[in-house]
Amino acid sequence: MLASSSQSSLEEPAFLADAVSRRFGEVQALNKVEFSLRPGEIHALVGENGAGKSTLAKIIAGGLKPDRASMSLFGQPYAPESRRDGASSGVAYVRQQLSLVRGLTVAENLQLGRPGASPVFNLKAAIVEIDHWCRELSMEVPAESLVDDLPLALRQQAEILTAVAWGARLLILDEPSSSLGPRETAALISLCHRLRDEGTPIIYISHRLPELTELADRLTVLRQGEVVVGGADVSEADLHEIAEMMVGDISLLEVDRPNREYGETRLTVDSVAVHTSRGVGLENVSFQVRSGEVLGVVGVAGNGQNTLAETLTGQSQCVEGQVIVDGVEIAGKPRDAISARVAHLYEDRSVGLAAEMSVADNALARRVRDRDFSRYGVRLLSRIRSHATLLADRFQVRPPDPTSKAGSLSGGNQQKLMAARELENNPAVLVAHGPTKGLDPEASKVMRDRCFGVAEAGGAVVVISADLEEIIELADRVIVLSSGKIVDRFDIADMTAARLGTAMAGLSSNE
Amino acid sequence: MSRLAEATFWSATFAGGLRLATPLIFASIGETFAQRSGVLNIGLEGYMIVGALASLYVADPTLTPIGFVAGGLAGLLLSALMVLFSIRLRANQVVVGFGLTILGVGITGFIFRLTTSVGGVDRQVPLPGKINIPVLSDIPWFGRALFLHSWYTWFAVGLVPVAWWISSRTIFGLQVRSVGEDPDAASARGIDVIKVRTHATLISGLLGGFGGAALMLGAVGRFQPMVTANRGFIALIVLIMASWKIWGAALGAFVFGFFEALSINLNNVFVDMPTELLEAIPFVVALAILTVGVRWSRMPPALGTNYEAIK
Amino acid sequence: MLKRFIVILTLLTLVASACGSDDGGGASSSGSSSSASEPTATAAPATTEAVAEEVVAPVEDSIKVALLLPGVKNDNSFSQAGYEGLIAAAAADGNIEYQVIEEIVDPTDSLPAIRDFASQGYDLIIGHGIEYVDPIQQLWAEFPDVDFAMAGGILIPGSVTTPNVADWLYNTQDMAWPNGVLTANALVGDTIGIVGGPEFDFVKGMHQSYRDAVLSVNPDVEFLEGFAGSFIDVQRAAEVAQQHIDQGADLIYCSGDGICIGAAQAASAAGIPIAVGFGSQEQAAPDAYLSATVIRLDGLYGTWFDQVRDGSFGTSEGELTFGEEGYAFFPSGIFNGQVEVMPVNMNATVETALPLAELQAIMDDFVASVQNGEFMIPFAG
Amino acid sequence: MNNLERTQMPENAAHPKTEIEPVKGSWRFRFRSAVQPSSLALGAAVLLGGLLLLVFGEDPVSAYSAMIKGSFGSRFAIGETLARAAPLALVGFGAAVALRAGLVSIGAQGQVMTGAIGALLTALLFEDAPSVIALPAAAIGGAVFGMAWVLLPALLKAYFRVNEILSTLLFTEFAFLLLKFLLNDPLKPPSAITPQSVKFPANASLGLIWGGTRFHYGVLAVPVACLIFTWWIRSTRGFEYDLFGENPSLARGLGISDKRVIVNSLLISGAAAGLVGWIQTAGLLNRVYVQIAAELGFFGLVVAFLGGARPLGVLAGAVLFGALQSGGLSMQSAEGIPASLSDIIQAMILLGFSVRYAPQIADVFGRIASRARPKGRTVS
Repeated sequence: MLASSSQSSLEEPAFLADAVSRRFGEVQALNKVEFSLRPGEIHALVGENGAGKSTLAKIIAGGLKPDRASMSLFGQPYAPESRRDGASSGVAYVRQQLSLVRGLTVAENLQLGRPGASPVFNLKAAIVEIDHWCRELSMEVPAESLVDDLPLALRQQAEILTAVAWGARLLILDEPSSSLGPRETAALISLCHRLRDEGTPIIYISHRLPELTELADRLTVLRQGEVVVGGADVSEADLHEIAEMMVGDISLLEVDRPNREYGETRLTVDSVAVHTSRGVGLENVSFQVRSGEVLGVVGVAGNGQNTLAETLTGQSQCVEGQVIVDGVEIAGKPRDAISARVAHLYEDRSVGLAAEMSVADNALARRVRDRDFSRYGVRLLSRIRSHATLLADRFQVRPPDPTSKAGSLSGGNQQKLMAARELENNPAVLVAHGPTKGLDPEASKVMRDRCFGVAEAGGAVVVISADLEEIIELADRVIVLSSGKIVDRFDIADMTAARLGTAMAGLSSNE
Repeated sequence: MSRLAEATFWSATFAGGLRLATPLIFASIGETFAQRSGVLNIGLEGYMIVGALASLYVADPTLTPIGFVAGGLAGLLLSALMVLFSIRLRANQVVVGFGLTILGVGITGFIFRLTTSVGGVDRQVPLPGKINIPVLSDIPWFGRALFLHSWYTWFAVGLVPVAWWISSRTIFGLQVRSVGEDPDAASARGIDVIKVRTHATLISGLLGGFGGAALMLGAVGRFQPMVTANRGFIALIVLIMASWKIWGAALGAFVFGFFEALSINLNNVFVDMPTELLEAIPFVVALAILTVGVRWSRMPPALGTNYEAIK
Repeated sequence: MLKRFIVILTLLTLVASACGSDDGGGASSSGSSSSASEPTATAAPATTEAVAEEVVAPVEDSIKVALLLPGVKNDNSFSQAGYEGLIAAAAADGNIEYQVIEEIVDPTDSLPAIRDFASQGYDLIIGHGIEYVDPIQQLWAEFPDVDFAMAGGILIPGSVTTPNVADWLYNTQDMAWPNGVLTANALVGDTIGIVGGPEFDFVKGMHQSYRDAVLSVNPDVEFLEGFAGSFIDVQRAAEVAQQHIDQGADLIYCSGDGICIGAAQAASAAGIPIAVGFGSQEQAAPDAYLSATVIRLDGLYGTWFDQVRDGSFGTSEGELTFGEEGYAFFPSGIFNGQVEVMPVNMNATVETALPLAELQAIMDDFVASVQNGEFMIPFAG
Repeated sequence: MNNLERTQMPENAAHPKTEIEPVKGSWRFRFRSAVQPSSLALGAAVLLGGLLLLVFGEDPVSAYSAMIKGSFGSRFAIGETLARAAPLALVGFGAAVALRAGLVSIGAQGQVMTGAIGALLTALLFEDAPSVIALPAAAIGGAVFGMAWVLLPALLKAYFRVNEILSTLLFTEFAFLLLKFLLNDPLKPPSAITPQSVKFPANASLGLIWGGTRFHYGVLAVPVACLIFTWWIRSTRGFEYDLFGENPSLARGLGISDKRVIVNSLLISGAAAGLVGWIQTAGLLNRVYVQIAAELGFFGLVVAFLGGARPLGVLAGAVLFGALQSGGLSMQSAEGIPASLSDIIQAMILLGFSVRYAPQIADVFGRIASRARPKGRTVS
């Protein structure tokens, strides 16, 4: 355990939170978290997905109310009622999902919703102000461009600029670098330093440890809603130890792993490059998955996982390379993937299911043209219903009422329903994207068993997940994805929490 | 053919275009506000016709501005129903828009019927005199055509920069555009989406009413059922051509007016050409602009969607 | 609670209105004139047996008449002519019960409306407009006891008149020619702007007659012509007139309808005279309006009332007869007083080539020459 | 409701906040939530209309009784209501197919016009052919011309993302101008002086089912279309289109081509509107007039919305508006109440329904239909 920074500062903390707790249903997202921020420091908040970082950030920004907390801001008691309330107290929260209105220019966004702005929008003054801050912070944000037309890094700068210009006394940056390249990240870091030097303390939320060494002054590690490292000095910390702390002590031995024989290669991904306008593309990605094998794809969300899933299921087209399933190329056509029996558990159930349609319709969506369920192009409703009932029984979907709307099922049952649709005919390849995301332990177990089941039946399974526990439990091998590239790959037996954490945090690269 | 070479032909066509565009300018600018806030306001024709009737019935021959204001208020009143049904109660915008058009046409027809009698003297206002801009209207060839118009036209033309200013140089204008672009982001920035949409829709009602009033008081002078002759729908088309820009809407309205005037005059040039062909010109232009301009045309992404504030 | 109350109330209203239908129906027809004045003369005696039955049948002399108008009854124009004709004829008759239905333009609506009247026991149904020809052609056989009067059936191929269908048509040339004579004499300058509604053949025909008339007086006149595209787009009609004025028109002739109001005002603003095809525009432009033609239908309607009473409807003598079945056709023109040239507006202040009184004298002479057969207004085709 | 709400969404729209409705519930609950608001809407509109009548010195009771008599009070009235409901239902079915796929076409108005032109031209082409050939040929002609009129907007939508609401509005204007042109000259009988076409050839005309009414054989297209629409909803392809309307991303993931869905569903809606042009010409009017489309296209779309884009819902909506229109007309002819007042009442009913419309109503009808099994008594 690292030495917690108990040395009391002479300065009054810029922000102090004491015993912050918040519960979401069953999950204790934050448990008596303490957090302090000194004036003029960058305080990194790290932890794996679901550790409670964003929850804490939202509470500080006023967007979420804690169950219990006592907070103070610059010495004053602080209990914001809303984001707006927080903003007027000087707390600016810059999210991953930016809050700039994309159809307006930067200058317009600067003034939109600005507390105390005059009702007249003075474009010149806004441009001058933006130029001022650009000079001050060494940014190059074009004031009169539509936000939509700006690259992501500039959008982020624009958002930070807006926050600073609005008079933020405290800045929260939530995973600001997750979709930035190295150059943009460097620019961001120097921007943060400048802000700090101007006297604006920053809470910086990130997975990426290497940048923290350059960036942050102190760091706090959260795990499962609790502080495991509180305010350690970054210069003194061992980052590898930190990485391990983030992941926590996972016992690999506890996993009861069925012994499987691997068969021939069923899925080949050969130096694939994909460009996409939505999110991160892929570059030179190659791997193979054999029959009976489970490949885990890990990485911080937003590093090309979506694109990978779409490429494997034929929804994205490769610019280079090819995806081959059982000798057949999936050339960017979903139909190819379906006929090659590639199954897809969507990451987002609202995409993977038609919520307004019935359970029966959802269960059959993949096989709608199947001769068994239609005659002369007419769907045989009773057969479709009994098919759904059968599947619901097999996959334990509750309630097993084929006529109720899919959207009316609980999250776990929706997931089971999606699995039922995708897995019913022993797929050749299963692309499982976050298969247990947001599920309770019992439902999670069912889903994991399903994935194993596919492997046992001779299928090749690709599990894409940010949940390390899940990866450890499921995968035989792991590849680590960062910015659309494979940065590390190893057998599960070689995996240590440190190695995984390190790879994910982008600390080292074996390739 | 020789007519085409005459300057008066073109100056008269220009002037006519501006006159015909006057009601359209009001209506399409108002609709720009509504649509940029995400409200697809098909009831524009309804706003215009109630505006036309109210302006005539309130107008005192000596004080037509009062009638003009009354026209605007009548449009505003009808648009309040759009606010109630579509924005507050979240009913389908297209259905409510049609409903309001039918309602507007019905109400005006009904009131007109009740208040007029055969053989009696109909309500009528004299058309306004032309405002002469001293030096400019004396310019040979074009002066008379371009600078000799009623105050309604001047008002419409003068409204354009004002509306542009409001739309792009006031916080309200920014708010309107932001809630049509991305209501969630706008809401995150502390904008009350419902309120802004309400205001934008009421503006479209007011300006739609003004459009009807300008048509009635500025060009027609006496009411007839359906007197607006689908100009509300034309204003909708103008807006597409304009890519939801204020200046574009004004320009689009003028283009429509110009081609309408041109088709009137070309009738004397190409005597044998069917008028329908000439009448189709502005619509063909609109389709061409719509198709070519779709690349850089930016439709408000939230147009036509209803918004429900989340607590 | 309140909700339930409203629902119940509504249902009650519906039920009540469904039950109480019969008493509500016939009683309140809008303009029944119940004056008991004696009909001036019993019309021509019955000639055929079939007709004789009908004469015996009526309990009283009162007849029910329905009039369908394509526009509103105060449109200052065609529809108003029909309405005024009915009012005047009914007042003269003294024993007519009538119902008027306006704005029936849509052919989907006109047939059921006519049928509605026929089955309600109306004796005479007048379709004041060419749009009613087809429905009447479809219905007359089904309602042999009802008499139908249509307008312009002669222009629709295949139309017939029968013992219960008569046809009426006004001569467009009679509507246009007098204005041509008048304005040719009043014109100061050499250009006349013509404003029309939709570019229909009968509108174009009127314009041709008008031009012919003007040229017969003054062969040097030039014309500008434009159309509003419909009978409702007043703004565009005004613009057409304005365009003509801007391009040098010295006088405006508007063949149309209510749309002429805009043209009249434009002429007035420009200080040039205007003459109108249908109905007066004196109110719109007291200083510029010269004259108009109107249709006077009371005489025709009076004839029909009498024919309905004595059973000679549809077959009465003295009318043109077409084809094998016999065509009961009533042309309207200046010759029979059904097209009337309105007196020249003596209050006009615009400049005219001849003084207003002189123009009036010319028109009087012209009308007299048509009525006594000296001059036959040519058909413009 | 959510489904339809989403159809309003432009491609890249922000997440709409849709109303959360209870999915499950007892029959009683469904009945309450569906019938009560709609009867309230109807009731409120009727009361307001009655008030308006009273204020202007008309007798609401006799006015409404005339309305009811004119819509259901006699054989003729019923035939009339059905003949008016038929085109609305047909347009509604077509619009519903597009709506279910997430597309709002308001161009049915223009497609009815071109459909009428197409039917007439085809019928003229087959003037000498036997009815067996001429009649279906005219129907096909109508449908093809209706489809032709939506083809370009559909392609523009599929390939260039040109908003279909606006492009179809433009095409309606074009159709109107084309119609005016054709009726003023090429298609006009030589002697006619107002725009109208020559008579529809008798060999391709649709006769009357009930003599003395206007209940013509063209109305039979509605049950046929209803069956086809029901089949469509039941069919595998219809399912794919629904899926696209409901969840485009999933549909793409399952290999459903968005271009094909967009073009085909708009073509189907165009064909339905074109058929309306055909039945109005061949069955009802026997000629093409400038007002041939009246406001069928717009009301048809409204009916599709109100009917929740489901067969029985669309049918119910069409009958409601058919009854309102024929009843409104007899309110005029029997009581001398101006057409505009019946417009006002129609508009108020429309607004009332717009708030809480459709899917629930259709649900209830569906449920009633499935529950009303014959139990030894005849159901009229």
